[in-house]
Amino acid sequence: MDLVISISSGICLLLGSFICVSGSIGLLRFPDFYTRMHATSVTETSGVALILIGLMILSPDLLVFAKLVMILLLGLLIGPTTGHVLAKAAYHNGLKPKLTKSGNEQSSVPSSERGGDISKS
Amino acid sequence: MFIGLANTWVAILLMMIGLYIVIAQGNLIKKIIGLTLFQTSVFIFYISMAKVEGGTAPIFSSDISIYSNPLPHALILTAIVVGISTTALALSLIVRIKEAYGTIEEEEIQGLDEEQD
Amino acid sequence: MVSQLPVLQVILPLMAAPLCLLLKRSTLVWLFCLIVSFLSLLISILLVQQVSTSGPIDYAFGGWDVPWGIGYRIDQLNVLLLIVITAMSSVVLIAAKESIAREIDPEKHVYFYILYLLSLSGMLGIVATGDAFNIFVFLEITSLSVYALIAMGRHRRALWASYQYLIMGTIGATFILIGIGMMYQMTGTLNITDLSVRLAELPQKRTILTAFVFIIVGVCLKLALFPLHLWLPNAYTYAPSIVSAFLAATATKVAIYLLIRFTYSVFGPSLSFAAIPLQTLFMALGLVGIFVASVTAIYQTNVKKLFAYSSIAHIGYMILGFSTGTVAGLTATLLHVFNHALMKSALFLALAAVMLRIGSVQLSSMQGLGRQMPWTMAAIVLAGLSLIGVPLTVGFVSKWYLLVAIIEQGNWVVAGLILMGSLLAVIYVWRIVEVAYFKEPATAQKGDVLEGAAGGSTEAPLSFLIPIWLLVGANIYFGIDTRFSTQLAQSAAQSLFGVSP
Amino acid sequence: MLLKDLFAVTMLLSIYGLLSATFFVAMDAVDVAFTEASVGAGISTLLLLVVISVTGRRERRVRHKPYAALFVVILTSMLLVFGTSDMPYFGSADAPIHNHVAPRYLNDSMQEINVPNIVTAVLASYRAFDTFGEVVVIFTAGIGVLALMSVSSKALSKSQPLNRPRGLYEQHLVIRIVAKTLFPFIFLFALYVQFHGDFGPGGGFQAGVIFAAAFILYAMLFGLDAATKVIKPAVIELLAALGVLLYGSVGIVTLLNGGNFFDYDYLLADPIAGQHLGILIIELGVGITVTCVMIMICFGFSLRRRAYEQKVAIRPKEGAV
Repeated sequence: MDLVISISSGICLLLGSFICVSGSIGLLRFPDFYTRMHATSVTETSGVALILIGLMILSPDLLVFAKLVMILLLGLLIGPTTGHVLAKAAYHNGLKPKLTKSGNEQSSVPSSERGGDISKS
Repeated sequence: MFIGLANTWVAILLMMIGLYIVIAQGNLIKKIIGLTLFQTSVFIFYISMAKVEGGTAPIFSSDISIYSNPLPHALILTAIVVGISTTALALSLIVRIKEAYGTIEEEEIQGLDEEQD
Repeated sequence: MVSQLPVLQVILPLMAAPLCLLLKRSTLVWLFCLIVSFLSLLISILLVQQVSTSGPIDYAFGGWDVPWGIGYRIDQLNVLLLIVITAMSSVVLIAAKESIAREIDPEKHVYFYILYLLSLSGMLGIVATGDAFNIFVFLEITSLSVYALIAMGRHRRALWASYQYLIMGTIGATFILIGIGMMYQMTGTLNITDLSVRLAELPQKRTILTAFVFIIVGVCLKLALFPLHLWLPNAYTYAPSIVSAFLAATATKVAIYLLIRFTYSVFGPSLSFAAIPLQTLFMALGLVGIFVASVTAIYQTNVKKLFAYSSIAHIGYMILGFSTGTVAGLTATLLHVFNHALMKSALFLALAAVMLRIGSVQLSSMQGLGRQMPWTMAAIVLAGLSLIGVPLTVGFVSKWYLLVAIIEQGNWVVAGLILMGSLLAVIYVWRIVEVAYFKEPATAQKGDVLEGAAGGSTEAPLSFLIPIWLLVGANIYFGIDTRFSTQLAQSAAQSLFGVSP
Repeated sequence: MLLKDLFAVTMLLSIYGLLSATFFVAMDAVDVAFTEASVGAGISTLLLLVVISVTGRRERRVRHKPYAALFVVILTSMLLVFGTSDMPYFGSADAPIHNHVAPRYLNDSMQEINVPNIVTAVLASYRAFDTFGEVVVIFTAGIGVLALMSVSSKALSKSQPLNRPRGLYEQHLVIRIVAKTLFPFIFLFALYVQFHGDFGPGGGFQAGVIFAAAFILYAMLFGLDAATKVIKPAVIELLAALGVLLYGSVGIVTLLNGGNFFDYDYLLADPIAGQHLGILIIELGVGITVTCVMIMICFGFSLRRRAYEQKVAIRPKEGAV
């Protein structure tokens, strides 16, 4: 029985950490703000969720299990919201997504405007 | 000798970075950030002093015998609160300086003062 | 209840501060603060008697005996400082109501009194405690409330002065924290008496020396000793007048107490004076401090800044007494702590009265004030004389003891330099006297500035004259009958050297 | 030096705060990690962001005088390196601090105070006066910020509430819904941390900060006026003072019962129950004060920001020196 537990939790942990690694690689490689933000917020929510599930399988008693469930629910609720708010704030601050490959004419708005005061958002 | 004192080297390094920022930087907010860095390095110095090899957090449970030293933890709780209070007061001073002088750069403030003399 | 006095000394103002927030009106809060301040003065007088009769008092918090819990240890040295702090705060508070009514917005009066009480209880906490980390906590309470008090000054430079003081003060306090951390790491205890025992028997000395240097640098930053004094002139000049009076009389004295306590009680004279040439270093710094500060004081146009620089000079005198390392030298320092507080508070309170009446303390605007405000200017002249060290005043007594201590050590050069320092003091006091009495008042164009109280009397109100002349009277009285102050300083110095008084 | 954008610098500081919190967990200092995360990474970043929104993100002129700084830094680092040469090694069990004062806390605190979390026992009973000093430090900072930041009532009345476009609040619909669902859990978690301080990591400070964080989140999302309607600033000031008085009154009660200050054995007939009661009330006093002071500071900053943005006459008339 514990063989099954250790294997399944191992798989979950490995998968979760792989997703997190891929998210950070995405953060470095993607061209502009929105794609980077997409990479991190998606992987952050799912990666953490998988790691938590892996831990839940390993958890010795009910109290630890309940706490992990709480953290999982919280993570699932907050992850996407932060992604949403970040994108909205960037968009309202006038950061246009880079649509074309060359990305020169629609590149991000001249930096002077982008550096606007936060209080505007 | 070197590995055994690794924790102190790290604390010294952070201390010197913090002190450098406080003295070299002209922007008032960066000075405060340097001060926070300087104080956090002192916390790291205290807490790394308290760690015992193989000891766990000082929360009593029947099966564990070796614990880390609880006294520095209590001292550092006080020091963190002192640090945040100083930061809060310093930031309110910065806001008032921005209103009164219109700038938060050390040079410009000194310039405005000399002008007035 | 008598055995609980050490705790009540600190707890009374500490608990009174939040209580002020509950009484809304500022006159009620002022009266409450006055009562609390005089009560703590009464407690410190009782403590003096208790200590002189039955020797040092020990008090363990929470019933845990000393190295495990926090312990208070009140001996002759603490008591001298407690008396000075509580007396100065009570006298300065008398004039507070009128002075801040003009200098601070009405909404902020209650906050002013709360911060004043907190800085008072912080200073009492530093002086009374026997636990190293507790010194750091109460040092932070005093510093934070003083930063806020200075920043409430009317002029915008008060903010900049307070910011600079905050940066320097926090670096100093963190240096002290590093020093305490190193001492704790080598000995495992935080109590001062326990520390001195365990530090003495430690074989390896390097970490202890570094801890000592860090603490001394941190304390010198708070002390505004010569090279580290840059924050003091602006802080005292642009703060509200009542705050500069209170700070001038007590803030640097607490730092002197810390210096003496750490060198004598924690590290022991053998380590602190032998290992590093502390004596010659402090003697040099003291002398240079006296001359540089006095010379800059002469060129100041703002009278408050002038007296701030003269404070730095007088700290130089105290450090000189300390640097001799003998009982006589230490007695001279402690005596000067007592006398300097009297001198400086009288001067700064008189300046508060001048600020109240003519709204500025610039030398140019004080022309011919001798006739408009006869009592206040007379007080300034008398306190100025005592600053110089004219016989029959307090200044003379402490300079005398300092000279005796220095001559006992045989270096006449330093004694000569001290006398020269006093001559410089004559010059900057004379500048004020000359402006106040011999220049005819330039009231032609500034007629409205002299808005007098009811009935056009331009003299300072009674609530100023009583404390000012109380202090000037004390200046004279303790200049003649020096028994009380010297006996106190003597027993404190001897207790530090282990000589039974 | 490189970053002229203060906003990025604040974010880096917040990440640094979180990293130091994880370091403290690695060093078995769970209480300290909790406080560092909530205070060091949370509140100080928040305050810095509010100040940056007033003073602007760009650092105008990078003045960089390295010589004085280098001199001081090199001097102190040489002194420190010299000082560390005979310090006990990292983690060595025979260091002086592990066998002089600390063993009594580790061995006897269960018999004397019967609180599993020994750090709370040290904090609240052995060295209760330190924590009292600490609560007064927080209270001083709150009053200091109020003294500097409080906008005079007539200036406040002149500054009409920020007429943010109605749409702006509507736009934040998603986060408002999510925040509304989260508020009860944040408060519940804060209370759990407050009263769980004896058994696991937690206590008055962390609980106070979490409690205040919920209110500040509410103020950020639903506007300052809605928040001041929920908790009036005058009430907050009073509660902060009451928190400190509650803490001090425990000491005075022990004084009147005949023990020394903060000697909880005199609180109740049975000493152990007295210790528990004393620690509970003290943590409560700390929690109340920290919550109110954090709210006071944040509201003080944002009220000041609104008055500053609307150029309301808030600066006292320039007095001559």
